[in-house]
Amino acid sequence: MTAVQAVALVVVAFLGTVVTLARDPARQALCSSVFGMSLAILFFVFQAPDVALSQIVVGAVALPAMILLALSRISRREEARKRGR
Amino acid sequence: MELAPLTVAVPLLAAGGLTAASSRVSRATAEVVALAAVLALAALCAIILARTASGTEVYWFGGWEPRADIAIGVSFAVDAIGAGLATLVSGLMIAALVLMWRYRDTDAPHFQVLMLIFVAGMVGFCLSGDLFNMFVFFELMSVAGFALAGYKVEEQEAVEGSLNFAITNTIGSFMLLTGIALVYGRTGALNLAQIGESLAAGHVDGLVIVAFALLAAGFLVKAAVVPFHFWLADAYAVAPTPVCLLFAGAMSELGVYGIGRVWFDCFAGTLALHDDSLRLVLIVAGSLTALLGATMAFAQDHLKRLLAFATIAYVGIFLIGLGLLTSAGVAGAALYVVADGCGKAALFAAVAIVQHRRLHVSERRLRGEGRELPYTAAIFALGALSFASLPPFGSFFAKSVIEDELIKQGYGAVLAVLILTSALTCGAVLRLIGRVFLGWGPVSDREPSRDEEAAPEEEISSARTPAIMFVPALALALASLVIGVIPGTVEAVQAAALHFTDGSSYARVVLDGAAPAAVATPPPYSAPPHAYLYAAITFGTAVGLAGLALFGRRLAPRGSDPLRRLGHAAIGSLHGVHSGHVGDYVAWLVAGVAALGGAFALALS
Amino acid sequence: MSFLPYAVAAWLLLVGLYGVVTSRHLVHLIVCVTVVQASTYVLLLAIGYRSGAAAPIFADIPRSTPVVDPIVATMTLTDVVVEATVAALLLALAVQAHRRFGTLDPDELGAMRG
Amino acid sequence: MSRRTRGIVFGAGALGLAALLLWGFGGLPSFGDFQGRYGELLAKSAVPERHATETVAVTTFDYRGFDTLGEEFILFAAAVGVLVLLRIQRGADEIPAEAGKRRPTAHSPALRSVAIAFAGPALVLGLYVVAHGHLTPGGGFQGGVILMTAFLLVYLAGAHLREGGIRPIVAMEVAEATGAAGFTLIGVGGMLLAGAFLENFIGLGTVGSLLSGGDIPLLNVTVGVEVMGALLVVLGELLDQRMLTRGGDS
Repeated sequence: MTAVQAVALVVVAFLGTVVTLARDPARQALCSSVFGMSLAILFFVFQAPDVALSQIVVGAVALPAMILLALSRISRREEARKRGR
Repeated sequence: MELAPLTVAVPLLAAGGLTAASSRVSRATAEVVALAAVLALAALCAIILARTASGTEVYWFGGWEPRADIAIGVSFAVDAIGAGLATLVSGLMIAALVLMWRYRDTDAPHFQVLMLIFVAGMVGFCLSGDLFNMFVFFELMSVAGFALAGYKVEEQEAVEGSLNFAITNTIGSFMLLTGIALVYGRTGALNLAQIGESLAAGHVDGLVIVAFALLAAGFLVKAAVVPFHFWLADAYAVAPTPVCLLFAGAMSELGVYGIGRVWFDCFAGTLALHDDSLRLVLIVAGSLTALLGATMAFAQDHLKRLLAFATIAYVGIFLIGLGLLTSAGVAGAALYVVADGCGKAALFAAVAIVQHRRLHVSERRLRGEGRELPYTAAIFALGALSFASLPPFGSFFAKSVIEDELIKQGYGAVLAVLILTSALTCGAVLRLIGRVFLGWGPVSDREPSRDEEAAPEEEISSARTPAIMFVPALALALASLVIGVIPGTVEAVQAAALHFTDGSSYARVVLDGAAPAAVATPPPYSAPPHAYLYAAITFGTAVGLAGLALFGRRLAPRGSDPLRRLGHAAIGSLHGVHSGHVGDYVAWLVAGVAALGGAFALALS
Repeated sequence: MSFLPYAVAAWLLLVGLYGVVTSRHLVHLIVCVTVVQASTYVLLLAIGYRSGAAAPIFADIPRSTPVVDPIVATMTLTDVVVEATVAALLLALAVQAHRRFGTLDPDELGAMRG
Repeated sequence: MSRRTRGIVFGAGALGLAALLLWGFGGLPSFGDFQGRYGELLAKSAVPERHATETVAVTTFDYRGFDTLGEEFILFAAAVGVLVLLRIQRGADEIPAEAGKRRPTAHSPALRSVAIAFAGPALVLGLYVVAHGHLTPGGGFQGGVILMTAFLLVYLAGAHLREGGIRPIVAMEVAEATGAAGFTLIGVGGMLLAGAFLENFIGLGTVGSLLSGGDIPLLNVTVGVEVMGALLVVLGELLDQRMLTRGGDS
C-alpha cells in the first residue's frame, strides 16, 4: 500500500466519523460534501476513476444539494407554522 | 428460454411508456396498459414454468456464454421453483390491479408505474442466476416497495411505516452487499454456480461463514424473521391494500427463497458437513418467528396489522421448511408459499372490501357492522380454513409434507409450533368473523386508539360492493383451495424441489451447458392419517381460542384469572417492544446480525 | 498495514450504524445511512485493487498493462446510484414526516405502537 | 425502548458485528493481491471484442449490462416515488401562499450572472462526458448529473422555465422515462437483431474513435438522459412544490 492510499483511508475514516457526530443537519450536509470528496480522492488512488467521478457528482454535489433542499423546505414550513400561530 | 428477458422488459417498458405519456394518459388507459403488461408477464412466467419442469434452463444476457470455464456475463438460471414464484408474483399482481380498479385515489399513472417496476424487480429476483444481479433486482423491488408503502402520505402512519421499512431494509441491503463483496473477494465470481464451484474447491474459514451470515441476514430482513421483523407490520398495515396482496403474498417469501438459492447453489457444497447444525439454527429462528408472529397476530385489533403479523408467522414456517435443508422440506415450503400466498392475499382483498364499505378496519369498532356482508364473510372463512390448513386446502398438503420431514429429521417437537401457529392465526380470523360479521362478543368499552382512526382509503363509503372487487378475492381464495385438489401438484413441487436442492446439477447446467440431471419421479403423494389428526387439533384449538377471545369474559369474570393477567402482561410487553422507533429497529437489526453470525460461527466452524 | 482498507470499511459501517441508532433528527439519520453505504464502496474497491496496477482504461496505456479489477468498479457504480436514489426517497419521506408530525425527532414520531 | 436500553442492545450487537466483520475480512486476500480471474478476463477481452477502451464501461454496459438496466430503473423508480410521495395533497395543510411563493433564486444580479455563466460550460462538459463514456472515465451517469447541474443553474439564475407552455417537471419526467425505456428498447433490439437481450447489434468502429464500441455510446446517451431527468425531478420536487409541480393550480 502506498502512503497516499493510507493517508486517504485515514482521512475517509476520520471524516466519516465527523459526519456521523455532526448533530446539526445543515452543518452535517457540508461535512457530508467534504466526506464525499474525500471518498472520491480515495477512489482515484484506488485506480477507479469512474467511480471517483460518480462519487464527485453524487457525493459532493447531488446528495448535499438534496439534503439542503429538503432542509430548506422543512425550515420554510417551520417558519410558516410559527407565523401561523 | 428465449423469452426470459421479456419477463423484465415488458413491465419495465410499460412503466417507461406510461410515465413518458403521463400528462396525457387517463386513469383508465393506465390501468388497461398495466393490466395488459402484467397479463403478458403472467403468460410468459407460466410458459417458462412449463419449460423448466424438467430442470434448470439458462439464458445469457448479451449472448455472453461462459468462456474458459468462467461465466463472463449475467444469466437467468431458472428452475421450476423460481419460475413458480415468478408466476405466483405475477398472478397476485393481476389480482391487485383488478382490485385497484375501484380505488379512486390513485394518482394515475404513477401508481401503476410503481406497481409495474415492483413486479419486474420481484420477477427478476426469482429468475436471476447471478448474485449481484439478484441484489440489483432486490433493490429495484425495495425502492418501488418503499414508495408504494408510503403511498398514502397524508397519513402519519404511512409516512412512519414507510420510513421504518426503507431504513431497515436499506441497512439489510448493505449487509447483503457486504456479503457479496466477501464472496467476490474469495472467489472472484458473481455467478451463483461459479461461486459454488469455487467455494467448494477452497477451504472453509471465517470469510465463508461470515459471508453466508451477512447474505442470510440481508435476506432475512426482507423476510422479516425475528428480530428483523419489526418494520413489516408497520409497513404492511399502512400500504394501500392492493399493494399488501403483493407484500404479504410474495415479497416476504422472496427473502426465504433468496437464502435457499444461495445455500443450495453456492454454500451447500462447501459447508455440507455442517448442515445438521445449520438446520438447528434455521429451525429455531423459524420457530421463534412463527410463534411471535402468531401471538402478535392474535393480539391485534387492526385487521391489516393482524394479517401483517400472520405474514411474519408464516414466514417463520417457511423458514422451518427451508431450514430442513432437504428437498422434502423445500417442497413443503414451496407449496406452502403458493397456497398461503393466495390465502393471505384473499384475506387482504376481503379487508379491502370491508374498508370499501365501512371505511375503517378496526375489529372492535366494526362489531356487528358486517352482518350485511355475507359474501365477504365467506371469503374470510375460506381464508381462516386455509390458515388452519384443513384438507383439501393446499396448505394442508404443504404442512403435512413439512411435518413428515420434521419427524424424519428428528424435529418432531417443532410440530407443536406448526400447530400452534396455524391455530393462533386461524383463531384470530375466526374471532374477527364472529365479531364483525356475526356481532358476537362484548361491546367495546374503550375509546378507539388513534391507530384505529386511520383515515380511509376512499372518501365515501359505498352502499354496495362492486362485483369487480369480489373477483380477485374469490379467485385467490379458490386458488388456495384448488392447489390442494389438482392431482399431481404435490408431486410436481417435490420434483421441482429435487432440482432446486441439487446444486451440482445446477452448476453443470449453467457452466457447461449440460442437460439437467434427471430426477426420480416422486411417488404419488397421500397425506398420512396423523396429518388429518393434526389438522383437526389445529382447527379445534383455533375455534377454542376464538371462542375464548369472544366470550371469555362472560365465562370468567374480569380479573379473576391470574393466567389471563399474565397473558395481558406478556402481550403488553410484546406490544412495547414493537415501538415504531426506527432507532430501536436498527439496534435490534444489528444485534440480530451479530446473533445470527455468532450462531452460524458456532454451527459451521 | 494491508488490513487498513478493510478496517476502514468496518469502521464506517459501525460508526454509521451508531449514528442511525442514536440519531435525533431524521435528516441526520439519512446522512448516517449514506455513511454506512460508503463502507461498501471502500470494501468493494479495496478488494479489487492490485498493487502497482493501472486503472482499467486502455486509452493511453498498452493492452498488456496489469490493471485493477473492473468488476468491483462496476458494482460500486451501481451502488453509488442506489445511494442517491434511496437518499432521495428517504428525504422525501422525511419532508412528509415533518409535515405530518411537526418534528423530525424519531423519539417523538411513534404513530406505530405494538 | 428507552435510549439506554437501545444503547445497550446496539452496543452488544455492534461488538458482535465488529468481531464478525474482522473475522470475515481476515479471510480476504491482503490488499493489492486480488487474483480474480473474472475481472482479468474481461479486462483482456474488452478492447478486442468491443473496440472500446474503457473496460469499466464495457463491463457496465455489455458484459454486465443487465445489471445496469436494473440500476436505471432503480433510479427511475426513485424519481417516480419522490413524485408520488411529495405530490400535493388535497386539503389545507399546504404552506401558506406567501411562504410558498418565495422562490429560492439567487437574488443578486451578480450571482445570477455567475450561475448563467457556469450553466453553459456545465452543459458542454456534461455532453462531453456522456459522449466519451466508452473511451475515458465517465459516461452516461456522470455526464447526466453534470447536465442536471447545468439545468439547475439555469433555474437558479431565475430563468422562467414555465414560460413556453411546458411545465418543466413534465418535460423532465418525459426525459427520464424516455431514457429508461430507451435502454430497455436497445436491449430488445439486441434480442431481435443479434439474438440475445442487450447483445450488440451496431458496427464496432475503430478503437478509440468517438463512434466506436457498438451500442455502448447509445446506451450512455439513454442513461445520461434518464439520470438528468430523474435527478431534476427529484431536486425539482424537493426545491419547491409550487414552482415546478404538475398542476400548479392546486
